[in-house]
Amino acid sequence: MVFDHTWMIGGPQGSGVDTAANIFATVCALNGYKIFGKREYYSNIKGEHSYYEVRLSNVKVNSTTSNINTLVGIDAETIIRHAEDVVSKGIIIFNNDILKVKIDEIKTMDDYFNIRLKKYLSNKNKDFSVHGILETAKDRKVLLYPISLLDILTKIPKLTCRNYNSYRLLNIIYVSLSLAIFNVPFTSISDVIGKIFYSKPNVIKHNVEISKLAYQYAVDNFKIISNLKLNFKHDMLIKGHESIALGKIIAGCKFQSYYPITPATDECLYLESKKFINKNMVDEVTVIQSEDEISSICMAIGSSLTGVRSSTSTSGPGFSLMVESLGWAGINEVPIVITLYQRSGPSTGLPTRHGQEDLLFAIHAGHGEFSTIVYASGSIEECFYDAITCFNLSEIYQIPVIHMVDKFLASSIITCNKFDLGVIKIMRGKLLHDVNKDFKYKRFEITKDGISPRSKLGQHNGIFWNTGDESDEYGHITEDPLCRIQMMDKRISRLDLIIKNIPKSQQIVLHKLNEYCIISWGSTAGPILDAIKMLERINIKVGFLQIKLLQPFPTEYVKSSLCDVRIIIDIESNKTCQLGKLFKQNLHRDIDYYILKYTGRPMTCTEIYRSLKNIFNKTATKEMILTHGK
Amino acid sequence: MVFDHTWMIGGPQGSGVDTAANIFATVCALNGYKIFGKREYYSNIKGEHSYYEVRLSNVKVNSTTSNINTLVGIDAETIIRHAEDVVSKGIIIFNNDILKVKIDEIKTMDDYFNIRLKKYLSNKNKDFSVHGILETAKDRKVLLYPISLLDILTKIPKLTCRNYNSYRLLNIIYVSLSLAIFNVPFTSISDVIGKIFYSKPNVIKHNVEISKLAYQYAVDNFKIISNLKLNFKHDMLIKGHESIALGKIIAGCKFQSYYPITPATDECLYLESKKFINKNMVDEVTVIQSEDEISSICMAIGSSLTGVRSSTSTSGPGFSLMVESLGWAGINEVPIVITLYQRSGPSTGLPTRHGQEDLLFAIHAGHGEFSTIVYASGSIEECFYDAITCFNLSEIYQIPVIHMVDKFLASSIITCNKFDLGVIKIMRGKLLHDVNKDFKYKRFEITKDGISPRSKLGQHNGIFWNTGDESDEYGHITEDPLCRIQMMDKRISRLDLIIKNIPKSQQIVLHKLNEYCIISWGSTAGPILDAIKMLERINIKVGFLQIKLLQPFPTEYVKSSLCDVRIIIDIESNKTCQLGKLFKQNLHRDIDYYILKYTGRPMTCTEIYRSLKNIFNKTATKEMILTHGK
Amino acid sequence: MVNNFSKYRTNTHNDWCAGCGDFGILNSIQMALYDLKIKNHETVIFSGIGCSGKTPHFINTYGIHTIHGRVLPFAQGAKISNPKITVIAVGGDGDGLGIGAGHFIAAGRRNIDISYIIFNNGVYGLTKGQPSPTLRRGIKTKNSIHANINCNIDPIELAIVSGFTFVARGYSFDMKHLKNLMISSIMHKGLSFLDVIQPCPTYNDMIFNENNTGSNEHSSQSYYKLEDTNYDPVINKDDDELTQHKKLNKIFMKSRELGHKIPIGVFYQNNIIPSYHDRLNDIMINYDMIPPAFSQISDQNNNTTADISKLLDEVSLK
Amino acid sequence: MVNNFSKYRTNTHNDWCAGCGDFGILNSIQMALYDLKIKNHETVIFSGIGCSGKTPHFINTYGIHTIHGRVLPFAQGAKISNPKITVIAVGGDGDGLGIGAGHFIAAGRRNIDISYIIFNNGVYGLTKGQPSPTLRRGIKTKNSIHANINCNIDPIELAIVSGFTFVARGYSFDMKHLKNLMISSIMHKGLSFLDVIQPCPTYNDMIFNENNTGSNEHSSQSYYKLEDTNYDPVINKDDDELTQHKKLNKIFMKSRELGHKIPIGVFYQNNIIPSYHDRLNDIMINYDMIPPAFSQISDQNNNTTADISKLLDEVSLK
Ligand SMILES: Cc1ncc(C[n+]2csc(CCOP(=O)(O)OP(=O)(O)O)c2C)c(N)n1
Ligand SMILES: Cc1ncc(C[n+]2csc(CCOP(=O)(O)OP(=O)(O)O)c2C)c(N)n1
Ligand code: SF4
Ligand code: SF4
Ligand SMILES: [Mg+2]
Ligand SMILES: [Mg+2]
Repeated sequence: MVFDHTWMIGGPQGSGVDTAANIFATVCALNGYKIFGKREYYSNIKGEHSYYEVRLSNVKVNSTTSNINTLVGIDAETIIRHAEDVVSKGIIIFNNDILKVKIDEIKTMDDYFNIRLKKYLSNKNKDFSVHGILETAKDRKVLLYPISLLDILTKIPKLTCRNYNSYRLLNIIYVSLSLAIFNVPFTSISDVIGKIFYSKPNVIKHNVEISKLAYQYAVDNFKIISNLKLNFKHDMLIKGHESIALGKIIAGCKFQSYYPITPATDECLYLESKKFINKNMVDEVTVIQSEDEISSICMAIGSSLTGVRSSTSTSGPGFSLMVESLGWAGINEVPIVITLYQRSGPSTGLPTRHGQEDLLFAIHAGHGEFSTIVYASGSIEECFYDAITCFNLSEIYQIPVIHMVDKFLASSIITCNKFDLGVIKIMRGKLLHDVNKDFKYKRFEITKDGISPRSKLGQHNGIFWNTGDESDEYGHITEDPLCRIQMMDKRISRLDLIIKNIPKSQQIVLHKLNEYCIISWGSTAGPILDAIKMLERINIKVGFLQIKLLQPFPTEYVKSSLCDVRIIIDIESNKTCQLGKLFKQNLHRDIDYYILKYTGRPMTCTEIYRSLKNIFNKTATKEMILTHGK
Repeated sequence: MVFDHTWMIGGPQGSGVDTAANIFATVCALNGYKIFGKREYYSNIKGEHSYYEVRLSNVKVNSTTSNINTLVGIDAETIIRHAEDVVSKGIIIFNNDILKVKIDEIKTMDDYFNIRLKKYLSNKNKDFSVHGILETAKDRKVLLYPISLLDILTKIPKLTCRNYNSYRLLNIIYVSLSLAIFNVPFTSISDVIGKIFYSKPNVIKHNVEISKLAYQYAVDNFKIISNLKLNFKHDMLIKGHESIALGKIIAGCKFQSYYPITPATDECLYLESKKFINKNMVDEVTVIQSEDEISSICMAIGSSLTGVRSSTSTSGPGFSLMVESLGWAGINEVPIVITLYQRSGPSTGLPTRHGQEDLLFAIHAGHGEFSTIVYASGSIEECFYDAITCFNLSEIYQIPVIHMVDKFLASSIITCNKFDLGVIKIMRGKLLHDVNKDFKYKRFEITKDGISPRSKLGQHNGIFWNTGDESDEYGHITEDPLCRIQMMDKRISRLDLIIKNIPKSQQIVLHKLNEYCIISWGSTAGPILDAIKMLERINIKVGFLQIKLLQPFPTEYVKSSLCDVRIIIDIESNKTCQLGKLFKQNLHRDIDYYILKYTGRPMTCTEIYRSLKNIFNKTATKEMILTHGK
Repeated sequence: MVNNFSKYRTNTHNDWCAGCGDFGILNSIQMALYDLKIKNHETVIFSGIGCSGKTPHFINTYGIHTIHGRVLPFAQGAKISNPKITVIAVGGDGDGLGIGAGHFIAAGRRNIDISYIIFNNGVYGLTKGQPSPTLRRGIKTKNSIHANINCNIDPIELAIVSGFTFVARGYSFDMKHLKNLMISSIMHKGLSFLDVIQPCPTYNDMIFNENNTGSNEHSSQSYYKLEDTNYDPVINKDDDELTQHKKLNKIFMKSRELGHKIPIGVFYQNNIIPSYHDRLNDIMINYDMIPPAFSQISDQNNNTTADISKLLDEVSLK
Repeated sequence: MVNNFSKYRTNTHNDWCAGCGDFGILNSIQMALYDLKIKNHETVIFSGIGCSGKTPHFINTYGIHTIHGRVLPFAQGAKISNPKITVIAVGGDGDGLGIGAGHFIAAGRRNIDISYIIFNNGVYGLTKGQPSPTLRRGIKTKNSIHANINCNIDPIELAIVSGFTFVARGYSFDMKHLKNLMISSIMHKGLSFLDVIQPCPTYNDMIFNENNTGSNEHSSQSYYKLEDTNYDPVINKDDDELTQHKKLNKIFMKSRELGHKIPIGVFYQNNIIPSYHDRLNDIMINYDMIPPAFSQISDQNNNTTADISKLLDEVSLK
């Protein structure tokens, strides 16, 4: 039997929601659950509503659902916003204090939300109050677990460490209460607390004490949800931004420049803080915080010219600033990897929210015509391997690579197998480690395959010139029209080479094929895969083609894969069906249905499942716009 | 009978090639010839080869050909580079001094060119020398008109104005020689000289004297080419950048920011230098040279917020820097016009050369999804009217408009009718001149047509907020998912409105329809139209659909226009068939032939004519790459 | 006093952290507007991106929250086009002196009549506390992995070198003083710069720590007021070249003063350098009379009012 | 002398205008490289866009002609990655102080061991003579419609304020002097700045006109050499804080000196502020020993040499 339980904790930004969820997820993973977790937060430092969903299962899960099984509210706002999503027989854990809170007085709630809520409650004949909300939940057979924080807090021995943020207390309490109802052994909680605060023994002690009190409180007062004894042994519990960073390290990336921007910063800080081993020496990535994103990409290019694998990470606004320099890298055939963490645009948009809105921009970024690779990862695990692939492609084809990821991937967490380092190769293409001194070296030599041997700054006999102008084989400026054609052809021709040479499995993941087939790209693969599984349970089969190589577009391979497919369904987190456009451009074939979402919240498998079911039931419209999420 | 004569003058940058050609064109135009002129030059201030073609005809011409009828070489390099293109019975005018010049010693010649030239000459069994080149010309029955500059110069009375650049002397001499063989009255030459140097009487006197000497020299020594007496009365002889500037002035553009960049600067300097009349007051455009293109667009946006029609002009590299701010204008529904003078990319590319390489970039410019209009002009006349259209569209739809022009349009010259000011309307859409104080003004009010009344900074009762974040109707930040959908829908929905409301004739110019039909955009329309006329003369008929509105794409209108078309031929000045991609994306229909050019030199009608003929003769390949031009 | 300036407030929820210095700056702006009796609709607050960037949403005037680092170009475009509006530009130190530093210098060269306020907290607040260009080398902020590797730049010096004609420093918790600086800066005809020391309790509370008092009240003791000394920041119309030069040398020295107390107040005010408005008016015939925003461009029939006949003559063949 | 440094020359045709000051700078660079006996392949010349931007194509070392305004970021990325190469960055005044001004300031804060040379001609040469940020207000260059509307910034002052640790000015036609400045700037461990007055006969020959001589020879009389005076530009390791401060005040005053003769030579040299290299080495364990360009990333079987087992432990469930 499939166990599938979504636990959500919410509270104001800065109240430790993140830490709580991490403890919860780690403890559950240690106890054998498969995990998928996801974080949502405002563009704010302290006070706005944030929440974290952790989905537990005994089968692999790759997304969140639209439902909550256990809702934990650090504050009233969490209950107000999310109670509606708690399923029948689900649980709401809250401090009974919040019954006093007046919704109108919560400054962080959007007017829009309040208006909708009022309507919702009045339709149900309930008060516009926390009480009214909890009543509707109760009507739906949701179990209410009010707690008396005071009761627990008064039992806590005098605070041992001064200045200890009291919110942090609350999150430990809530997470311990929750874990108790999952019947996990207390030792696994105290172990994780010990691991997280390993450098602060006082904090550990204190937290463990509190945790124990809360755990006991739950054992005494609440019913147990799950008695599952799971024997899975997961290797890792990892977040997307960590996965990418680890991929970069393995790939041999030695230089990363960046300018702070959500959600790319986390990866950079990770890289900056980690030391690892290279030939028995402690090694690090040189991470440079630059003055802006223009500088970030230019520094990365400068670094690459010295033969270093270099990279920069950013999101939309930063990428917008990089496109001029991207063209320079293009014309000079410089390998660099730009990790593009998409978020909701346009402009500043919803800066801490998810989106897949930059595909066509990435493909066409920069004036003039030059080659780039645009490559998209669909899961946290893929992020690791793809980061390495991106560096290899970049050096083999001497081409900038844009690695498309997004906020959803960056800040989600998943249990998975240990990365398989055995399959990884470092392919440096035509990088020269020494240069034949008998020939005058030509950086842009015309060769049969259109790719020239690559020297690097500082190398003996390998002197070259680069310029943003059109150039001759040495890299000196030329305006000769026929040389121009030669050089343009040389640069653009590698797109064909790429399609020809990249293993098909790296171009597309052909999850399934069927008369009805989904096409998608990037992180939306997660909820799609889960939705497909849900459909299988009701005996509906649907195919899924996840396109990873988006530029150059693997037209022939897609075409041949889809030749027997009758209905094509494009699923993307954007409004303008960007993959759909690319598909139509290359296949000259229309798309039958679109499932789109652009609220800044990732799709849930539930939403996709329902939309797909509508397609099969012939109740679907051509475009289905998803809205779930707070 | 059609008279069609291409006169070309060439010489080092800084030698007055431009002035000479302007005098030549003006005098010929005054004598009734229809003119099309085009300038080519290196990215250099002094010394590199530049040339100017002026095509004269008795019917309208919109492009240059691949042939030269009269070649005038201020220096040897001009002869070396262009003699090959002079037609049988054409003329080469040169100073006999140049016979002494050794080709290998000309530093400004590309190695590539020399290698090709050597091969060409040795194939013809000629010396690699000016002499050898002239011999091959002679073999082709080209008439050689060597002159003795010394003979003419010695006749010149003592120079009256000191420091007078001697090159300027040469160009006056060459242009006067040329005009003499066209049998134009000398008075029309002296009139034009008088007009050009109107502020410097000494210079006029001196130039007229020299001109007279040269004129007489030609009358004495050369045969007359044309005795045409043409009665056309052209209204104007105008360049593309002037046409756009005048359009902006008429449109009421009052603010233009820019950062110097070829080929956009000329328009800005024109705007800055001109004064005109508004309500009997001398009026001007406020033109600001900013510190970079980011600042240019931001200043233009800031200006627009005050209710001013504002604009910035740039080319590829500058536009690349603007895309982040473009998104801000998009999300805030700010009307601005960006005039994008395309040139050859990528990166710095061929910065003084032509290209149509920025279409897909312009359409997808900027992260996230927002609406823009991308509008392309196909001729110098269109530039004027379209500039005005762009401002109207921008204000009506509260949307940034990218007006695509290019180097070819910017620096070409044409004879045409006076602009028809009667057809012009200034449409400001929902701009408010006063605001009803009884309602709280909402800048982003949800309205039926998706467009909100627009206040402006400083206006009473019209206070609003703007932010790059997603916002509510007032313009305050919101992260509410449903409000987000409303706002995204509002902004994107206007693309449909635009397609619905813009007159079809402003979307597409349906020049002709036929079983074989060309699609194209922008300035390539000129040589296409001329090529079609040439084909008509041999009884081949081909249709031509010039797409002006490229974003939003007028899919239905294009589709219905082409429904009976069997063969579609895409003609563009780029390598990657950008319009073709757009076409396929929207029509799901393949393109049969591509005629492309990406040498930085505009297409000639001759090249297109030949390629089209090949299509009809079934000797064409799917992609034909054009190469003409030095 | 609380309600005096309520007409400059909006109902928008303010989500800055408790104790953030930004509150003091916000209040000072509102108080200055109130004191100056500037009409709401004739004022525009432009901002960059960052915690500080949210400021305009809390002020009941036109409010333009732009993009990261570009607040000055936006503000200048608006002010040139409509010289009648009072333009205040605000933003973070990262915004103005990191990504936006190029615009800072260019703005100085123009001297457009705008007041620019930098919320100087030494960190990139909204992206969680990375060092900003004003943070001194060697200082480790709360959220960073190691001590700051870059040297800082001094906004006051940079502003003077760039050509700002009014340069002052304030402290966000000394609101009365700050308000007065704002009033002077708004009154000044030309480009004003206000460097406001703004503690960020979340990521960079070093200003408090320096005195180890932990309280805002006391930390204002780390400052002294220039106006309480006999320092003369003003360069006057009647100062000859040599006097100007000498004064400027002193001003520079002041901006680089050593010592445990930080000077706040006006460092520099130049009344000689003409504003951009005057300069434009020198080269344009009617800029002052009909600046862009006041030009009428069409008549009631939507016909253009521009008359280009003279320009058409130039390209006409006659 | 002509042939001494020919090994630093390429055959690329140089298309600068006759009489352009750029020639003097180009020659000085080549002479300096020759004098320093720096190996061709261990030198990289980075450049921006402009007439000046073409420089690397004429020098037989690695030459990276980047994009407009970004020469410093490119150069810094390369130098951080391979500290062994000698990095010279060159570019126009528009390039470095207009569009690139933000990078100029940021580079100063880092103090990476690079020599940066600005070809200061007061105009945007390659786009035909628009005023650049160093052109004084009121000056009308040959190709402009009206006198320059913006004030200029002084590169020397800006460099000092930004944190450059070696700041000097040269004159393009005094090549011997300029060569020596270049040698010192290359030898200096840290970020050097050379402001080179570079007449542009085509668009801005004011430097000649000022003396009304019309000849290069004579115009060098408008300059005097700081080393010929008793001016002390150096801040030494053993200078205490107060001495440093006093010296810096004098240096500032020198950079702002009034007078008819323009000082050339070294304005400022700071031997105390650590280079970025040293700073990186402080926070990274082996930066000096294995900087990025010398890290081996794979073995002969193309396997990675990075060992992330400790990092994997952190995310492992055990
Ligand atoms: C182009 C771009 N890059 C990066 C960001 C991300 N970003 C948002 S706020 C911020 C820094 C804000 O720091 P500061 O300007 O000092 O303002 P504060 O938050 O401290 O008030 C950054 C880098 C962005 N919005 N745009
Ligand atoms: C982003 C961008 N904007 C504009 C240009 C056009 N451009 C080419 S050279 C140049 C100015 C060069 O002036 P400067 O840097 O002073 O160099 P100089 O030619 O005087 O040596 C400009 C603006 C460009 N290449 N890139
Ligand atoms: S992070 Fe700092 S600057 Fe931002 S609101 Fe909080 S205290 Fe203020
Ligand atoms: S334009 Fe000026 S800077 Fe450029 S090459 Fe000519 S003289 Fe030199
Ligand atoms: Mg800050
Ligand atoms: Mg310059």
